[in-house]
Amino acid sequence: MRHELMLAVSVVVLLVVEIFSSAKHKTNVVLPLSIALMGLSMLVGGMYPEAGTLFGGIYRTDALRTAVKLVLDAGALLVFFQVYGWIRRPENSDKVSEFFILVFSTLIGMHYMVSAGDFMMMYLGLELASIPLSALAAFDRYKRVSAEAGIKYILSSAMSTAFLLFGLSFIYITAGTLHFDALQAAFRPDVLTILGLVFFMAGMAFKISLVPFHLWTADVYEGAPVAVTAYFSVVSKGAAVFVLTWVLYHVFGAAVEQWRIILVTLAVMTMTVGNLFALRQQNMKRFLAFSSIAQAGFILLGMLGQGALGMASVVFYLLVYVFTNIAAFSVVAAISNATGKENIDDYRGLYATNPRLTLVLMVALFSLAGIPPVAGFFGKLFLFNAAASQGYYWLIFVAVVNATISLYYYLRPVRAMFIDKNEHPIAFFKSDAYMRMGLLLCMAGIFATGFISWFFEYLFAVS
Amino acid sequence: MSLHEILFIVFSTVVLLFSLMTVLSRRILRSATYLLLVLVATAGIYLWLQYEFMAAVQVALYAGGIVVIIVFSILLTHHIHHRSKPFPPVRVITGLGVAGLGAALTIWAILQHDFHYHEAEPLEVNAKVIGQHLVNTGDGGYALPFEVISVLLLAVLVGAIVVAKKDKANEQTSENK
Amino acid sequence: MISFDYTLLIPVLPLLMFLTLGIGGHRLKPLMAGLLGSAAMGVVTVLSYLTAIQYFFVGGGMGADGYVALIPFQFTWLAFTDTLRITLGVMLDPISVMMLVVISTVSLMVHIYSLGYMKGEKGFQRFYAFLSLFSFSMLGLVLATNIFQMYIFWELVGVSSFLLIGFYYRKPSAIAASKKAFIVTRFADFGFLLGILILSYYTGTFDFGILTQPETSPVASMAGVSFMGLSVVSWAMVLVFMGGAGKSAMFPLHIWLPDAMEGPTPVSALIHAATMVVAGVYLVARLFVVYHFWAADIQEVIAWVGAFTSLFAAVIAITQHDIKRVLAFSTLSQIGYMMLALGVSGYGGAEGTGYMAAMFHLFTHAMFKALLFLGAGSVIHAVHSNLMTEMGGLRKYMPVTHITFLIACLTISGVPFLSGFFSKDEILVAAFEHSKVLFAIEFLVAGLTAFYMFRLYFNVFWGQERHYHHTPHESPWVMTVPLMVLAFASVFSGYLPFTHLVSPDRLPFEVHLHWGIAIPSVLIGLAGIGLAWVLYKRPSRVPDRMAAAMGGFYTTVYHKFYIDEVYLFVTRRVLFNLVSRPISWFDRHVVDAFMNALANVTNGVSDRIKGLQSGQLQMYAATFAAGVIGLVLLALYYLGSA
Amino acid sequence: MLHTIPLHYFLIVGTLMFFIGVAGFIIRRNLITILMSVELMLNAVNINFLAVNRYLYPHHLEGHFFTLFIVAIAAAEASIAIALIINIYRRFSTIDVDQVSDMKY
Amino acid sequence: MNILHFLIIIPVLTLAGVLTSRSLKGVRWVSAVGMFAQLLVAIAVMVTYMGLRKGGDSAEMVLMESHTWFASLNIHYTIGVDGISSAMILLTAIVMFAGVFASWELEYLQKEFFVSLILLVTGVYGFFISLDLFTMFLYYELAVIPMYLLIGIWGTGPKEYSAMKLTLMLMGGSALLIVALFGIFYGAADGVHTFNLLELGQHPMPVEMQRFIFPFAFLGFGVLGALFPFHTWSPDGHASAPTAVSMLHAGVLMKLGGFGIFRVAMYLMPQAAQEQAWIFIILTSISVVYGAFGAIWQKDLKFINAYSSVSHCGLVIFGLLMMNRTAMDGAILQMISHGLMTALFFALIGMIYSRTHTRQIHEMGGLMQVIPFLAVVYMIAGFASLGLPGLSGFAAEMTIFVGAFQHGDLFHRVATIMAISAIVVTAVYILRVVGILLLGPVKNDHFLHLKDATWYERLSTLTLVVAVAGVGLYPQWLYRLIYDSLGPVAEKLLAAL
Repeated sequence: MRHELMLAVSVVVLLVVEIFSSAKHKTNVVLPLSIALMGLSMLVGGMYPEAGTLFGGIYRTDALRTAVKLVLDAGALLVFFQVYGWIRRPENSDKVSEFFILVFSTLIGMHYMVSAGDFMMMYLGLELASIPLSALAAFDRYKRVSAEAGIKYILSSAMSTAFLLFGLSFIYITAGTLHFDALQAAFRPDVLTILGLVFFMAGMAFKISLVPFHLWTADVYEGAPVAVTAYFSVVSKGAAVFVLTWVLYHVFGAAVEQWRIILVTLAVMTMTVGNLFALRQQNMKRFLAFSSIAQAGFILLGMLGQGALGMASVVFYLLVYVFTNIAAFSVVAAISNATGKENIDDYRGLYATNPRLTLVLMVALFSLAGIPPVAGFFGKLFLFNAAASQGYYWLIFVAVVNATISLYYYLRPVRAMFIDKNEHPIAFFKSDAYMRMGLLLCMAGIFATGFISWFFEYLFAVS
Repeated sequence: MSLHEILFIVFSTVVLLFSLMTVLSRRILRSATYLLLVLVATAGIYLWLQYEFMAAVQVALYAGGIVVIIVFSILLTHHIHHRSKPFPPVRVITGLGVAGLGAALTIWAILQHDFHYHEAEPLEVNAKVIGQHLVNTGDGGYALPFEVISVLLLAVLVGAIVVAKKDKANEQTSENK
Repeated sequence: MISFDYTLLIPVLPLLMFLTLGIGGHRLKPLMAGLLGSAAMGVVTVLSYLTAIQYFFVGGGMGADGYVALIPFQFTWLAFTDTLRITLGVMLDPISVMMLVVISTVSLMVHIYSLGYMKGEKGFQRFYAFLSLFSFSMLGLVLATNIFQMYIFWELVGVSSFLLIGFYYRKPSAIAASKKAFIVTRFADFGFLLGILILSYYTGTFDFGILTQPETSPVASMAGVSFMGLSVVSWAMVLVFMGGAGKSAMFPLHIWLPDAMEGPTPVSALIHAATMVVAGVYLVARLFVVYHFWAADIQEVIAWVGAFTSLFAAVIAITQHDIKRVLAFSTLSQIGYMMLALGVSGYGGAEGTGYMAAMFHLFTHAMFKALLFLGAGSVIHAVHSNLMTEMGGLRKYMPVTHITFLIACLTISGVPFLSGFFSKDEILVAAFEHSKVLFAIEFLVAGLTAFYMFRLYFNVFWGQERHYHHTPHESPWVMTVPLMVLAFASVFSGYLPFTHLVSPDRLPFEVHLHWGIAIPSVLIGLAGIGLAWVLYKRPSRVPDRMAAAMGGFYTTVYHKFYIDEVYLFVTRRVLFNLVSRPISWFDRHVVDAFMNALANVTNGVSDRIKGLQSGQLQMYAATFAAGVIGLVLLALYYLGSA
Repeated sequence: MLHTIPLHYFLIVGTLMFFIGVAGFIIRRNLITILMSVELMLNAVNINFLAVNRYLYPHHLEGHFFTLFIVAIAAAEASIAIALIINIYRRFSTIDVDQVSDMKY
Repeated sequence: MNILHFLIIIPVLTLAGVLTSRSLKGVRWVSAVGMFAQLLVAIAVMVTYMGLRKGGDSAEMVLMESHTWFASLNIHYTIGVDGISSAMILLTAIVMFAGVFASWELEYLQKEFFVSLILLVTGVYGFFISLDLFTMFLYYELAVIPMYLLIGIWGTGPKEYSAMKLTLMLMGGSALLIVALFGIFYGAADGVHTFNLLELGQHPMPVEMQRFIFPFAFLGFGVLGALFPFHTWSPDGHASAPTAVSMLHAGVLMKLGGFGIFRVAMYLMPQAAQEQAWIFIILTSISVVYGAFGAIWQKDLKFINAYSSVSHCGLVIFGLLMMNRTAMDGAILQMISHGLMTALFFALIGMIYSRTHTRQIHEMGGLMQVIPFLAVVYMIAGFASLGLPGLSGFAAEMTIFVGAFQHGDLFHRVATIMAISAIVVTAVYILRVVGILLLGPVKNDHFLHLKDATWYERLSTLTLVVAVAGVGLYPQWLYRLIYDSLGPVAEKLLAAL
């Protein structure tokens, strides 16, 4: 609980600062403050993880949940590192603290979602995590695309939530309660409850952007500011993934046969469709959007594993994914901030002018593609391992074929940067210190989380 | 047929009929009015179920709150006599098809289900009980969700400000784009 | 017991010389390199003669039961299994010792001769390096203790031949010829290798010693196994013979030999007349016991192939104008003789005459054919042309060449008391005893041989004197001395007591000159010479008219029965155009295109489904709802089936 | 008294209302109408929860409170959606959703 | 410290050295010294191995060492070698050493080139010493990216296309391998879940599982081994790759395929291997002949060599599929032999190309006159390729053929004869190239002024020539070395019959 409280305190602190600080150079105050607050929250919340329940069981915490929260916090923190160039622009000067307040609030929502002990808390967390996000998506409100992203997100999110609730209303029938523990004992698969379960899963699938519930993803990712997109793709998705996994394992265990076939179907569709769309994208953000859809399909493979193995693989992948995807988005953000260019073709010949950035992007893309020695390789293999432990060899085959296709498009930016010739490549520019710091952290994470087995072992132990 | 049954039939008929009209009316202000009727009729159903507090909330928050801001926004964005264009037939077919199929499937599932009604005497639901629940931090208490809602409302407030705030510098230029 | 340990030096010296000249040759003066190579070959020759004397005449090779196979040296080169092992070693038995003498003699002569013939040529050192390589390979081949060693050196010989034929590597025709020689023999070796593999599979050994024991050979154990109506021994042996036929240029694998004359003439003398081309004969002789006892049908085939080739080549030789080609076809014809002799030979005592005669003829043929080639080389050296039509009346200018050449012609024609007479007579005898038809063919060939040889002789040394750019003159002594040495050998090698030295069962036996056969054959030889005298001694139009009278037949023969064209058709049209090209096309346009198509289809699908992402919120919702319904149905289906 | 009307009826009413909302979401092109359709869907959920609560588990109030929170959140959601719609109107000068599709494919 | 660690440490140190070098000269020399040190280590590994064997160590693998990595997934970092791996390591070291000198005169982004190249080779070493399938696979995949960049950046011709094709097809292959990897992990008998090869060997999979997994493992490695019809990356990829990469790829990386089939697929799934061998025998014997015929029609030197590699590597897998010690021994000899000679070929092609700026054989001719050293070495390589005794190809091919002939049935016979017939076709295409390229008159006057090999080119090629001749002249020691290590696999295959 101290974790959430600390975040809430952060919101208050930011509000106070917003009220009392002068308009000039607000960024230089608020950004380091936010980073510090986030770091403090992680420290306070992450130290000595304990297990227990509060409020009659609707709030529960344990080492695994703490770990997941830390992963989410780390994602948010890394996003903070990349916003400097964007948030300090004149048009954003009047809403600097608002950005951080909204991020902190959504993070609180996700924490509650992760710590939920019943569906109501989960629902509240979910909404707290997604409603302010629509405001974040529309943050660049002077841009048409940003406004479009905001409205598309809020409306489709509302609809998906309606479906989720509609499903829950049927699940409620079986047990008369929405407490996870009580529900687990009472849950029996029959026609109505399975129907409810599917509706519920569809609602969650929307948040994780699984095909065919993914259609909002690309538009919103493209329209939203880069930092927000990074936040969407990693943190928001991560929380939903964890909750869905946990709920499926620990609440709907009795319907394992049914949700598995659904997961398999979703996995196949998600990987394939995500890849097919990613193939043809020109805009880096849209490209990464479809890539993240495909990645979600891989995560489903991990979910198919049972017990600690599945859970640990999924959370480990989320951890890896945080570093990897934010690294990629950071580079996109750096380039977008410096030049406003976001298309793959604009990146041609970039290695000649900005070698370090390109190397970071390359490593990140390889990690996404699952190429050793970076962490993505381990993450992906462990997901496959989880699926294999249940005998899903054909599914793994489909997945690895998709991974091969994905390599094709992940190599496209690499090719543009390293191989293609360009008369007028993007000129050299110097990223700000925050950005460099963030990229450094991402790189460290991408390499360390893979090679150092401690991360996975710890997650496995607490799962 | 008892009064109860008649009431139920009336309420549900109103709900369904005006729901349909909300969706199908081409005059948006009428839609909003129908929605209001639907919400009020829903409150009736809550009353029928003896959840008076919920009915009150429904009328106050939904009918009184949401519909009002919807109407405001309509007034902001439409001419009064605006009549929307006819719906594209493909979309109507898709919408009705999907919705019909979904409804049929769900109703079939509901009919499949064998409900075991609980014969116990229902709990008295009044403002006091509800208030006690809302501040209770123990088993069956809703203090935490209540707090979460407050954070949510704060966030929504900030979010709405972010979205609605008038830009000083860029407003003029970007609007003409 | 006499030690034969020094025989190891016989192949090793040329090898060292090859490495020395090959790696460091270009730093040496050309003459130095030549002398070095010749000196090494001289030592080898001495050692070979020493071996022969010790083996045959001092009694080093004579055991209780005739000559024995001695193995003074051997080591395991590659042991596939416990029994199947390739050893490299030196095996001395009558035929290998005899071959040592042949090879070292001819090789030495060629080495010396080339000092003059190749003087001033670019790549002189390279030439000697290749000669050494060839000598090494050939010596290794004949000394082989097992069939795989033989195969190894067989290949090396092929490569040396390739290198030497293509010595003038700037000349496209030389390149083509070398390629052709290598590929045709390689094709034959494919059969040889299969034969070896079949043989070794059934017998479990490569070793000649074990294979050729008439009583205990494991080949006997495979006699019962048959495949497609032919016993596997026959299969194996026919395949092995295919290898032999390739190297020995038997019909229909003979096509490379005439072209091989693109190489320098000394090379033709060494490789394509005296030594390498008889490797096939040597191979059959090596495995004679196996052929005779377990593959008699194949032995018959060998006889007929030999006979046919000898006739076929002789007929072609009559029409050729290039003197080296005439000699080449003559070689074919003579090797046909040897094959025939092996084919008709029996086993034991006088039955083994054919075998003995083949070896005998091999020996004498090496001498006189080398002489003929070197003589021809001498002429070419003087005239700078290969064509008879550009020669004539050379006897005045080149007396030594003329005389030695005449001796060789007489020898090959079987004029009595020269070496050719004896060896050919034995072959005819053996053929006569075996089959009258074969005898008749060979009898005819004897006449043809005399005719075309003297046609050549008269055309070159008599006939019409041509206009020469430079007045032809006799070759230097380094070239004429080898001619004289070989002439000496041609005359007298017939008196070697071959029946005492070589026989299939390695026991000496006695045969006497069969006058009933010798006299007619001498007569027909003389007739051939006479005809040539009449037609070619003086310039005359008669041959042309005769050729014209024959018409199509003459043209066909002149074009070597169009066999080359058939091959060309098969390789160029069928293999290249109908196999290789379609494969290449298939690879690019089907296999590879399939892989590319996978990518294109993926991209195509990607393009087709882009409409799903329409940007319209309602369609997103519709998809969402439809997706939910679909999943519900799926889950319910599984619920129902569970 | 309650059981004169079986629970099915409520659920069916809820379901029909929900899918009318779905149909509206798909068919309508006006952003505000779409928002109204969402409200219909949420309302349907509420009917379900309350009916089930009353019929099957009258001795506690989980469904009831869930409904309460749903209503609260729906209000928050609606308000921010309206803000966004007005924002759209400012950018696009229309709230026809068909026009609001700059991003596609 | 286990000497095997140096096989990874030295490349990593070299990598660091290259990255910190400031001058082009520094980059070159650090790479050269590093790879020379690596060659010494490889020799030391070989010597150590032979010493241990002589000392009576009869363990399946020697120099073993194991560290737990991911304990919960039972992933370990386990290393060890047997005769076959130490031979392959030596091969890699030789090819790489030659490769550094072959890329001495690179003109563009030298530092990045050497970094990628060394990264690539690190993966190869790791693959050969790994006994844990997971780390083995990790090292295997490590090669993918440097490969893409190496071809894409420093390649020639349609390099982007080729690089992409090669990368994707090889990734497709490893897609199959991943399935096999987990199939093996979860399929082992007695509920043992391990990636350790030796442990897996002791708990053989049930036959049904083997039947399912074997094709994945086999084809997965087969793609890398250029098995028909999955070979088409090879012509394009090799044609576009820069010299050293072609050398390393054709010389060593393609061998990973054969090695993997042997070490993983056949060792762990002997029953399935026996059952399904016939399918793959058909494919490989097609491969052998098909590649050879394909090479005849090509006009680009690298294409010729690529098709020739298809043929020769087909023979490797063919030999393995014959499943007796002799043939398998031959197959591994063939890997080494082909590795050396194809590296030599590619080195020469690169050197010729750098002079003539064309690889079309018809545009060249008479090179023997202008660059005799390179021409002679090319000829030697050609002879090795067509199986001339005394050079490595002969011993390898003959061993395969003798081994293959131990099968008496008609099917094996026909396949074997088909494979053997390739020696004739090989002669045709090799001599064709030699004839057009090296011999005959000089076709282009510009070529008359070409310079013959420089010292580093001589060093590069002679290293390989010596190795080719060494293997060819006395194959017995290598044969024995391999033979002794074949035992475990051969026995399993025999028992599976």
